[in-house]
Amino acid sequence: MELRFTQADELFRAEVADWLSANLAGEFEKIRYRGGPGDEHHFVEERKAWEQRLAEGGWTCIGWPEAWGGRGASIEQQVIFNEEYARAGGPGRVGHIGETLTGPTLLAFGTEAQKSRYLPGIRAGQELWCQGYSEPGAGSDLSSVRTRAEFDEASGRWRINGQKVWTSLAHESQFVFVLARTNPDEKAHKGLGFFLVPMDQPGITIRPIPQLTGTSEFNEVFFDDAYCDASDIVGEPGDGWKVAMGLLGFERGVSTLGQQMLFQTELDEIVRIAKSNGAAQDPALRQRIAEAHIGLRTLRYNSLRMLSDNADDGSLSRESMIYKLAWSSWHRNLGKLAMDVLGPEAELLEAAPYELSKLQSLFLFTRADTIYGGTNQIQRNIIAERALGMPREPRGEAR
Amino acid sequence: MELRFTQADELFRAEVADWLSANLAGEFEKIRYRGGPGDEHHFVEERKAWEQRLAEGGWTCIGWPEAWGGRGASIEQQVIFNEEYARAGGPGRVGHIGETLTGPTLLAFGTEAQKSRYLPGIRAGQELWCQGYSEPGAGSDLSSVRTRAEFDEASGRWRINGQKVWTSLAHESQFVFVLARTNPDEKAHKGLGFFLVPMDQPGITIRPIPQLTGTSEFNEVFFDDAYCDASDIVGEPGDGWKVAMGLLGFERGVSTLGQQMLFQTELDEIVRIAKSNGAAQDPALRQRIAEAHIGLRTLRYNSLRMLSDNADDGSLSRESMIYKLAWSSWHRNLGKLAMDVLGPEAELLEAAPYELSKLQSLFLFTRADTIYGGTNQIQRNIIAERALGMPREPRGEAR
Amino acid sequence: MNFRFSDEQRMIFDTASAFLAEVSDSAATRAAMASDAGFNPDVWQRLCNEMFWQGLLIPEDEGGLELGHVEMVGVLEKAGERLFSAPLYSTVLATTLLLRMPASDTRSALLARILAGEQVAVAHTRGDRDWATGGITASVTQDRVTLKGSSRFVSFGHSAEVLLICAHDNEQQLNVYGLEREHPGLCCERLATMDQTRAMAQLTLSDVTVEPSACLGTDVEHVVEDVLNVARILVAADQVGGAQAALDISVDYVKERQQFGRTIASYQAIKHKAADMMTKVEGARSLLYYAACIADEWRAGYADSATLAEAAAMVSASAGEAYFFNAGTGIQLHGGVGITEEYDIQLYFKRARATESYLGSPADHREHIARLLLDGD
Amino acid sequence: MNFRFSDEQRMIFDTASAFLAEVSDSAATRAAMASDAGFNPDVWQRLCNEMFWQGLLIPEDEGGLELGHVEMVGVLEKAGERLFSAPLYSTVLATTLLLRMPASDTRSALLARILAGEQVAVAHTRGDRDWATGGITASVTQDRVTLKGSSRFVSFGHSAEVLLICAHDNEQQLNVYGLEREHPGLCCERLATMDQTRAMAQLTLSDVTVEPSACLGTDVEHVVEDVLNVARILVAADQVGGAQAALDISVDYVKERQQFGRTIASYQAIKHKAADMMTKVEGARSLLYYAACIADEWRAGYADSATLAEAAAMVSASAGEAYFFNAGTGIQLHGGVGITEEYDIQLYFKRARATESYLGSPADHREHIARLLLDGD
Repeated sequence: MELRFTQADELFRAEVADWLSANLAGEFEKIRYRGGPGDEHHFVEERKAWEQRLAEGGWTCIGWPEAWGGRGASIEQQVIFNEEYARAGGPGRVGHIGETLTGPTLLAFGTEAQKSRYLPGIRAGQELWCQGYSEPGAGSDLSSVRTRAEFDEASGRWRINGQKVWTSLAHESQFVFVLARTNPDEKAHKGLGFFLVPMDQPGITIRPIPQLTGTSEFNEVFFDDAYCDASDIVGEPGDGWKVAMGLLGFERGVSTLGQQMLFQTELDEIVRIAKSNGAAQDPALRQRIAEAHIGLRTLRYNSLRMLSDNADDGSLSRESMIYKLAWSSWHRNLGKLAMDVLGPEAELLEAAPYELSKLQSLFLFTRADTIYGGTNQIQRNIIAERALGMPREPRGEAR
Repeated sequence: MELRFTQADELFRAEVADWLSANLAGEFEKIRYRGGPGDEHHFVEERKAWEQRLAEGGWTCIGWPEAWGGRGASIEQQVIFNEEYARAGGPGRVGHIGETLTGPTLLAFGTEAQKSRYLPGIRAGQELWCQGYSEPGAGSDLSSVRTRAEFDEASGRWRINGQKVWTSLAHESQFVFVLARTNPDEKAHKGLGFFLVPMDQPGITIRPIPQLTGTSEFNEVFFDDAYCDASDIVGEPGDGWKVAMGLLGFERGVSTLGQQMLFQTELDEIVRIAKSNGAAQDPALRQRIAEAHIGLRTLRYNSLRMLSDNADDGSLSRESMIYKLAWSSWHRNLGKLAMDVLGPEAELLEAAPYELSKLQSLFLFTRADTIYGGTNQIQRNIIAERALGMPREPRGEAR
Repeated sequence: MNFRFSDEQRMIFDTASAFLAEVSDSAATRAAMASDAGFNPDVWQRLCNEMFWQGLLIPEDEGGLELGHVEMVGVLEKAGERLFSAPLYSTVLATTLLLRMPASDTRSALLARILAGEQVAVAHTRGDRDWATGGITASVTQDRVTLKGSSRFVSFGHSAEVLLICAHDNEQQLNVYGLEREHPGLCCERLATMDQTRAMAQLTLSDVTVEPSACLGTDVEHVVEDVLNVARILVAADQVGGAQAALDISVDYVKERQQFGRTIASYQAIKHKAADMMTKVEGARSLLYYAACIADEWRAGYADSATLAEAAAMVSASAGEAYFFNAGTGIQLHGGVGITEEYDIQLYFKRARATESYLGSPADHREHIARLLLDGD
Repeated sequence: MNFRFSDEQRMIFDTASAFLAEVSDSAATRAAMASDAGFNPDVWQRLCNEMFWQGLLIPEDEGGLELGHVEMVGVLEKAGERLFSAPLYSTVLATTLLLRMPASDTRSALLARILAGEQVAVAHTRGDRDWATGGITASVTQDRVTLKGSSRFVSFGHSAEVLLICAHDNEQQLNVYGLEREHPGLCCERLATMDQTRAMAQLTLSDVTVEPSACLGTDVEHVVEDVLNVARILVAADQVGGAQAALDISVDYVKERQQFGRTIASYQAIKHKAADMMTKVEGARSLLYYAACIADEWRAGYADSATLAEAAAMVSASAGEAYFFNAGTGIQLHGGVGITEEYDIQLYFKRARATESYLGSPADHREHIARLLLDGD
């Protein structure tokens, strides 16, 4: 058990920091600290350009094997990259779904042809991806997929019909991965397929979802006779659930460290305000600010445990299972803390009619943190059932 | 909506206060403030004598009809009596189960013969009662009764076999009321009977349950061929559930006001210590002490709503349904607050080997408050199902 | 002792519910939010004509109904349930303040204008963390008074015909002055706020000169404090109503919603959250009715300022937290749709946050109680 | 960077688990509780002979194992899981203090006695709300030192062969003196405490006279502060272990228990409580391992006192609350039997309460963090 990084790792850190300092400047200065959760709709064009700059420098997909353009970076190096990226104020990545979800999925389950077709575009920051998982009314029940994929013998392609929801960056993406039912006679986890679908086609319609923030980070995506090639299914028809579950596993990774650096920026801002507006003298707020600090450090060392453990074997460790519940609850509390530190000022918008301040946006948007990606209730079920071996929830027995 | 009492009520208050001041003195001085929850095993003989003194003064069963020796006191008068009793430091009542449970049950469901046999003894403070509801392993599931009652043709009496648990004051009581299964072929709420059983017989064995406090307020009661007369069943065989549920309704009553006066005494003591040991300067403890104060006042006005509403009709109002959950959670928090106000001193016992201070006893015993009489989990079920109309919990569907 | 509404009171509240159901449904609320003034003037006029709530507290000899705070609180609770967006609270606050000023022709004239449906608002605070009175000063000379400064978070100050200005004079005494909105040098602007259902304004006074007769009361710091404690109770009524509605709409939603093959209302995690919400709101409601009784006792001279302040602090802490808890938990029970603009739960959530920090935070209110309990001899 | 135990460390902890399972089951704990000394001397001797935990932190050149705080914390975590009732923590605390004193023959002799299985305890506090060092004064003259005063909550002070006394001298400097238990004028009495698994003593010194050579270190206030921060981390290890055990035994219980025809482990209300317990303990554990690393860095001179203090405050707040939450919730999950003497969950509950207020409350620790964050320039 060792907290400090090796000298080689520290050299790597310096390299990352130098590159970022040289490149996240000039035209990119204005997108520093932008485009994070709740802010995804801002500076999209600039962030696409930035994605390509990153790619030119060899800083996309650094964890991928060198054969596919990555650096085969160690966990430590990936941690360092994410930390330095966040420390430098690196903007929210528009390519993160491709890099952290599609890529690892294809590396694990894809054919060589799929890898050759899709990995280079992701690696180059040229082809962006969005996800088609949740469906309206299904909420946290990922398996209740009603979107259908049928093999169209005439065209030799898959035809997809249905609707997905909570899709970020749908307008900006070239591709969407879609979980769809290939066998309409099978239910729940069975009879699903995992498809790679181009967005730019007549069969796909995108409708933004207006949110409580007045913005629309999320979209509904409608599939009305949308198509993808016969080869654009990952695995076989029926393998969809296995592929999707593998993909969910990739979500718990090194990006948590970068996320925490953003959280630290938010907490620092709250501390700064507290010191300037008198909230720092309020004993109840002092306790809560200290609690936020302790909580964030808890997340950090929890992640370090998680990453060190993951190096060991593939299974989810206990500290991984609690992570979503822990960070989302922490972040939601931070949003409330921000408001309480601001006091009456918390109500004042940046501008009429409804331009939120960064902290207001944090406050409102963090209410989504405990919902998307599995609500806190679902997370607790998962912890109880998988980590503690308690009985599964009965299905379909309500009265 | 009127907070203040009428002049007539205030005269009644003065009468109560005067009587208590004159009588709760001398030989009874030492039992003031004693015998409450967690302290039931202390001064039992003295408290029995006190019960009879109360009866002589006409201060037992004041809410009963005059025909049965009560005063037919109004809700307001009962509130006043309970408040003044608590204010005077009136000891925990050994007769409370007879007065508040057995009595009202017989008045509602009993035969004239049963009333004549049992009510006078309760009213006189001569015959004490305990309850036989919970069974080992059944917990909050009152209906899973395994104790059996068979009519013994030979003796013409009911023969009872089984085991009850969590029975307070079993050693001191002359009678126990017992929920037992009269029809072994029926399950859950069906086939139950409600019996009035004398304790002093060979078929009954009492075993105290040692608790975390080092004391034993609760007992197990074993029935091995215990008997009661043919006439000692309330209602018919099969009516047991109806009678028992009616009885549970009687528990939510004016005694809550007296209970709150005891709570106030506890809170006052905590405030006194905080002011003397520096805890009053601790901002976090200030918040919690204030919260305790607000919470207790909430209980008070909640009870006043409850009592005023109950005067209206017999059904349980919304504020009644939350009361158990609210007071037990509040009281449990008070126990922890007491310890935190004491700081390190909280650890020091009154005496070796294990004599707890009053506040330590509060701290430990309040952990039972959220369990007995329906755990907080059961209370939340009840609120959700009965007050909010949400679906009932599935039974017996675990895997 | 009787802690229950009379039949007459129940009737008032039923009528209130029916009226609000008609004029303040979701669409009406959203229309009011989107409007410049933050309310629908037609609805306000109907309220004044048909419901006469603006006259509820005003004595009969001034032309009002002379009802009590219990009735007022019950009406505001119903308004809170409906996210009612109108200058009702602001006008009641102004009325309460006016009624504590010495009787005068100016006062009677203002009360008459309120009864006629005009709006009056109160500017009493700079609007910083401690919500203390201040922000405006009065230079008083023999023949005129010059008012200077600014006040924030003036409820419906932008649409009020008359502003009651609390200002400290040369001797640090707090006085109250009545100003017409068009008074030269007075600027009333609506603030852009996160909660759009309770419009707030900023007042700026640059060398406003008024006659001494504009003064409605002098040296009234303690009176204003009492009135602000009544205000806290009025806000708590809104919070209790909102907390109830947040519970109700969330329970309705989860009863409809299916997941994993069951209505999600059948999950214990959901049921227990709902039970906790109900426990919070019923607790706050019990304190609210107590506080309303105390406000009536205070008005009648039976309860002192300290009792009023204690009641206000208790119910503000309790109702503020109950509302925020219920609205926040309500979003969680709604799941994904809870954060969409389409559903109303987020509107309750924003109103909960706004009211929770208005006139002091729950922690501030608890500290008030702590001072009473712990800082004596 | 590698935040994972080595195979060697895992082996140490597995051995610890096995040993503790043998010597510290429920019956052994209850026997220790009921004994005058609060522990079983035979078990202590076995521990010293077979496990050698008393020498774990002692440098090799003094005859110890020279392992780190990570190993020590891991062992204490296992001890906490088992409610281990023995002078382990007290001896480790004394060792840590001794190792920060200047090297001397006296020090080496004491370390040797510890290695041989003798107990040494530290008296550092009056034991009032703020847990500041103090309570004993030292009048220092050329040829002798007179110690006076008392110290409470001295862990296993009644059974220690040697007491390390922290005393302020005439110049308000804090010095450390080593005293034999039999020293005239020194009285060590066990305190009767609510938690009976971690025995505590009161020391009273009435004009105890010692040679100047009994002084192990002078002007060591800052050293003692550092050592107490290490102590907080050691206690947190016990708390994390206890919190884990409270979770484990409660989950085992609810899996067995049937109610309303189902195992109660199948109820979401129960499952979610258990999930919250796990979330608490895993969070505290993450901070614990960080703090253990920092203690090693501090020992090696890489981390300063402020970093150590911050780590100690964070993990104390977190582990203290996690243990209390888990033990309290564990009682609730046990239902009625949770409050009986028969089940162990109540023993964890009492130990949780005792450790939560030992060396500062969670609120105190948070205030320490708040000072770091908020009170700078």
